[in-house]
Amino acid sequence: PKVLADTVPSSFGYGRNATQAEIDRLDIDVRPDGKGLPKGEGISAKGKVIFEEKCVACHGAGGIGGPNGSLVTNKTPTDKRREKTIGNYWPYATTVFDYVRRAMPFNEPGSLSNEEVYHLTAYLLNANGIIDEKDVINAQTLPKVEMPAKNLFVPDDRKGGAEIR
Amino acid sequence: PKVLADTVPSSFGYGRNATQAEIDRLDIDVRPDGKGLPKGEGISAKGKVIFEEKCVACHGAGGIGGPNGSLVTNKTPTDKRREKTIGNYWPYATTVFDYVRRAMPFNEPGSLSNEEVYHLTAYLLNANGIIDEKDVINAQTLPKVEMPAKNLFVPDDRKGGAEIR
Amino acid sequence: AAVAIVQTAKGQTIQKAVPENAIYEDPTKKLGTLAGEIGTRSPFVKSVKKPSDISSRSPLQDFYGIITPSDLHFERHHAGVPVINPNKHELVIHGLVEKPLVFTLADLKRFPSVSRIAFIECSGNFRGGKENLTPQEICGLTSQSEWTGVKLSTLFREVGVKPNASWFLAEGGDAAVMTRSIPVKKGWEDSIIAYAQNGEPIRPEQGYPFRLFNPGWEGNTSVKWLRRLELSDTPYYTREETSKYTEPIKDGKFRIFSFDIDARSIITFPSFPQQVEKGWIEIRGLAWSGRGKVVKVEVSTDAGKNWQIAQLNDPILDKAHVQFRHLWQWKGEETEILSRVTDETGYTQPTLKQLFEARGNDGGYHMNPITAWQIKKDGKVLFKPETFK
Amino acid sequence: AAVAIVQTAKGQTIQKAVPENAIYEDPTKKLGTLAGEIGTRSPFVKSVKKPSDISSRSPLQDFYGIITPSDLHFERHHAGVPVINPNKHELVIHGLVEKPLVFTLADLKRFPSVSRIAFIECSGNFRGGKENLTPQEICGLTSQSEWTGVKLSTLFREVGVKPNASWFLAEGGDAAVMTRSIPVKKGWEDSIIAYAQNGEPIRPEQGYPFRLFNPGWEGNTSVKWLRRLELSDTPYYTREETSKYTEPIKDGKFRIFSFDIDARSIITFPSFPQQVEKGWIEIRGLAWSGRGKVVKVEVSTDAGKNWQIAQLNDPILDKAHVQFRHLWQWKGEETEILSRVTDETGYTQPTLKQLFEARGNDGGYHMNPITAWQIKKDGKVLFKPETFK
Ligand code: HEC
Ligand code: HEC
Ligand SMILES: [Ca+2]
Ligand SMILES: [Ca+2]
Ligand SMILES: [Ca+2]
Ligand SMILES: [Ca+2]
Ligand SMILES: [Ca+2]
Ligand SMILES: [Ca+2]
Ligand SMILES: [Co+2]
Ligand SMILES: [Co+2]
Repeated sequence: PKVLADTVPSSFGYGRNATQAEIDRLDIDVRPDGKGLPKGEGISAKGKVIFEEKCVACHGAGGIGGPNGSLVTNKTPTDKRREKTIGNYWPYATTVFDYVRRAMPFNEPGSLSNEEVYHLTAYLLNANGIIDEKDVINAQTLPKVEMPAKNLFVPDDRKGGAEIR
Repeated sequence: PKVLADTVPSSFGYGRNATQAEIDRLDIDVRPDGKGLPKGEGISAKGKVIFEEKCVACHGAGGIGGPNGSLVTNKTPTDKRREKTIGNYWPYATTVFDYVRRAMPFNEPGSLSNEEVYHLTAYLLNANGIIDEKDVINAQTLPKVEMPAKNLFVPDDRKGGAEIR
Repeated sequence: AAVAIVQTAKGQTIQKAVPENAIYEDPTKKLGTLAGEIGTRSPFVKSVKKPSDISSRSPLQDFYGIITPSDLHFERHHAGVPVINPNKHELVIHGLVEKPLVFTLADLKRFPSVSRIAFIECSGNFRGGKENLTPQEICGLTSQSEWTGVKLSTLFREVGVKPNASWFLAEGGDAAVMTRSIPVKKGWEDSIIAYAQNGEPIRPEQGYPFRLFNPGWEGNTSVKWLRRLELSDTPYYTREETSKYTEPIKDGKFRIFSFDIDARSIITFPSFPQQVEKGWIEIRGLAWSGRGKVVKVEVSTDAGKNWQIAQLNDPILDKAHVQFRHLWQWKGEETEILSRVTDETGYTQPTLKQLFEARGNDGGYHMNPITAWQIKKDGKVLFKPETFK
Repeated sequence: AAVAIVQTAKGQTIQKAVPENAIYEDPTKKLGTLAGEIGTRSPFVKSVKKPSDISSRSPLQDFYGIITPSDLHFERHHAGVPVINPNKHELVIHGLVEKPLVFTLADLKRFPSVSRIAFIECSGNFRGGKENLTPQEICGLTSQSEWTGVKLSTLFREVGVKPNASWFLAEGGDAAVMTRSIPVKKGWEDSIIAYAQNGEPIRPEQGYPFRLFNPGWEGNTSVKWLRRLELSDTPYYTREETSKYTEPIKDGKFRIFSFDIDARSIITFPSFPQQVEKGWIEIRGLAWSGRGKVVKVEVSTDAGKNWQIAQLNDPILDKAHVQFRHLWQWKGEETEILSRVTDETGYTQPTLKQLFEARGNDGGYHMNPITAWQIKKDGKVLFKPETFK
């Protein structure tokens, strides 16, 4: 009997088209350039109130020293190894919004409104000494916030081979 | 640093010596030449009694037609495919002793005495028309019983390659 | 099933119990179960073996890849699965040896070890005769694991097998005290005393704490719950190698000591009771040979008129299930799809008709023919029963 | 545990309940449990993962071969294991693509599939500092499975990834809605959307119903419970790739997007808390590299002065755990035993000291140094903690 060969198709046609509405429902990420930030805005003072209600038990008073890690850089460090925080380790401010909205509070993830997340972001940036108390955080201002840790990171230079990196 | 090579030992020395007593406790097999047969003997009449008490529920009256298969060749076969039994399919009589002792009765395996197994073996051989009613079955006589199926079997002649066997 | 409420070691974490109907609503808004000691299986996964009184068949149609999940490995035993205390179970090797020895499980593990991924198939692994059969029902008495143990040759050296030893009896510690006679040659070649399966101790159904494993040979020879090996100069003609595991060939004769598993393949997707849709279908299946490596699998999508070479997924191992795959564009026509394997000895899986021509048509053990699936116009897939006798 | 009383389908079989202390007396005299739908694990086997609040470590010292039993696969998650209904869970691919598409689990399974045996290791997989550590505690955040799924490149073609797409965001459907940015190049190379593990559907702890799998890369990038891929021309700098999974190197700098798992090996036997006896010991362990195949493992039994080539057990697969073995005759001297692997790029596993020289000694992710076991005169085996900072 002869041997034949089927060709591999350029498209299989499985799956269905994604509508813009269903993409929008899932597309909650925020990029450093601000793409993905929703409408709304926040200020530190309001963020502080929310933080004290919903976050302080796990992250400590003023965001320092809670059982689940500090979020705010301790200005009077003890001699133990300095904790990595938003103030000294996060390269982009947009990540604060993105992460808090998707994952916090740990025991009630996804429960915060966009407005609440803006307030909390403003609070955490202010508590870390990055923005002023009065600064309004929104889709325009957040990507412009310059983070202290912006230039801390370098791309991976390991590449296999004999050299140890 | 240099590369060395350990040699593989001729003996690792793990395990312990088996004593003859512990080998004897486990060594229950019986070979076609009679090696392994214990002392004792049996006759068909006594085997029949034991069979009717301990075996008949599973293997049928007279060893024919029970829910777990016939042991005795049906001399008045119906037109359905002939069952394989001790009388028409087993090449060595020693296997009857060996198997019944190790595995039967199914719900109480290992419960029969050597004497009982000799009786049952005599019974099954007689019921299959292979030995006479009065024949005594023991370590000397059992290996000498000629089975109808003795020359039924041929060694495997398959050996891979293109030919279908 | 309601979500389990789990607390951390420090008692920190709080998962509220939720009403049954809310469970799957939005997992992104509910803290999940914290890390545990033993992983779980999704309650949505319902794959099980198909038990009879004497065996239990692996759901081949549900498998992915070449590893059989250990708890879905087929079962075949002659007096059930014994409960064995590994601290009371030993292996005795005696008979035609210089030095009869007893090994505990711990002893066996100290010897140089070896692992190999290989199948075990029961030589009685064929069912046919009707259209509504699944791969599990047709040939679910084959499974594959990564087996780890000590080579039997290592133990042969340790006890000093005598030159006149040509066979050995392998005996299990189950209620059938199962026995098979094995040529000593196999033991020198590649038999293993296996104590592990897919990374963990062998499962009770597969011979815990250890079993004989004869790669490529009919499963019954790989005696489970092994307790004794006796070296001998003759086979024992046990019940399992005379009354059972012998098969009719022509001229009223029967084959005895037929060990090798003939090469075989089966399409597991699509298969009954699945239903296919028009368009591209990846035909998938398993192929294996007890005589070595699979070298080729061919697939026909036109009832055997034309054959195409299927893709084999690495790794392609000796005496092991291999996955094959073949892309096919189904346009809605009624047809039959089949696969056939060729192994490294040059043996090509025959049709049932060819097997009958060679052996007579009484069936029996070692029936590993080509099996076909009928594709109906509406996409229904049915087994193609072939008539004999 | 009392032996279960089981009856056959036909109600034939009778297993009498026996008093607890009689259970293991003589399994040859008691009919065993009949064939079932799901296999069991011996009650004498007690191997478990070691959970913390955030992870659960595989008991490497208990493993045989290269397959990790699926329920002992390590766990690492950031908001627990979600309960996902596969009928409500879909994968959306959008962003810089010609045609945004949504795939159900059934859709994904229709595409051409691929299986590969490969490890996943968490880049945070190193603990040291004290003598009484087991392999599980030192580096139990690595496990290996046979993963089956669809190549991401197949889906990339299906949606039409645009030429300017250089990264994609992978997002999970767990309560952390976990995200990582991955170079599109990896997706074209060898990423898989995996829906099966060791022959069965992926376990909930490993991402049921499907996950991203990036062979050879730090585990966190292989996003579980995958729900969305967004193609982009920039990375997203998510929390998991900035605040976490970045590590200090010299000059106050930190590495970001450090994906490859450096080659590593560990001796799993003998290891703490085992005790060895004088005589022949088969030293056993696992070796792997995220950059390709293992080409060599060396073992030293004299604290690193001399090295010998260890045996590698087939199959030796790309980006996969490989078993190594080395026979050693221990005469009772106090010593240290170590292993080091070399991969196909020529990278040889360094000492902790060498790593510190190269990176500074702040520790962090991607610490895959040589680890040594001390053998004491009485046969006790202790981890050798190395001092830093
Ligand atoms: C019940 C405990 C709990 C509560 C309440 C909580 N968090 Fe957290 N938070 C955690 C845990 C645990 C983590 C680490 C999660 C992980 O495993 O990745 C975390 C991580 C974070 C991080 C990232 C820290 C870093 O350095 O990477 C931020 C930011 C954060 N939380 C903000 C908040 C805010 C804002 C709130 C309140 C709205 C909040 N958290 C409430 C437990 C909590
Ligand atoms: C409770 C049911 C039961 C009882 C009682 C029983 N048997 Fe069996 N017997 C079986 C089963 C089931 C098998 C097949 C076992 C297997 O799976 O291999 C069998 C197989 C046999 C065979 C092998 C048949 C063959 O063709 O291979 C012999 C011989 C036998 N029994 C003899 C006996 C004798 C003698 C007794 C009484 C002392 C006995 N049996 C009592 C169920 C029973
Ligand atoms: Ca987006
Ligand atoms: Ca922190
Ligand atoms: Ca004997
Ligand atoms: Ca019969
Ligand atoms: Ca089995
Ligand atoms: Ca994992
Ligand atoms: Co056979
Ligand atoms: Co990294």
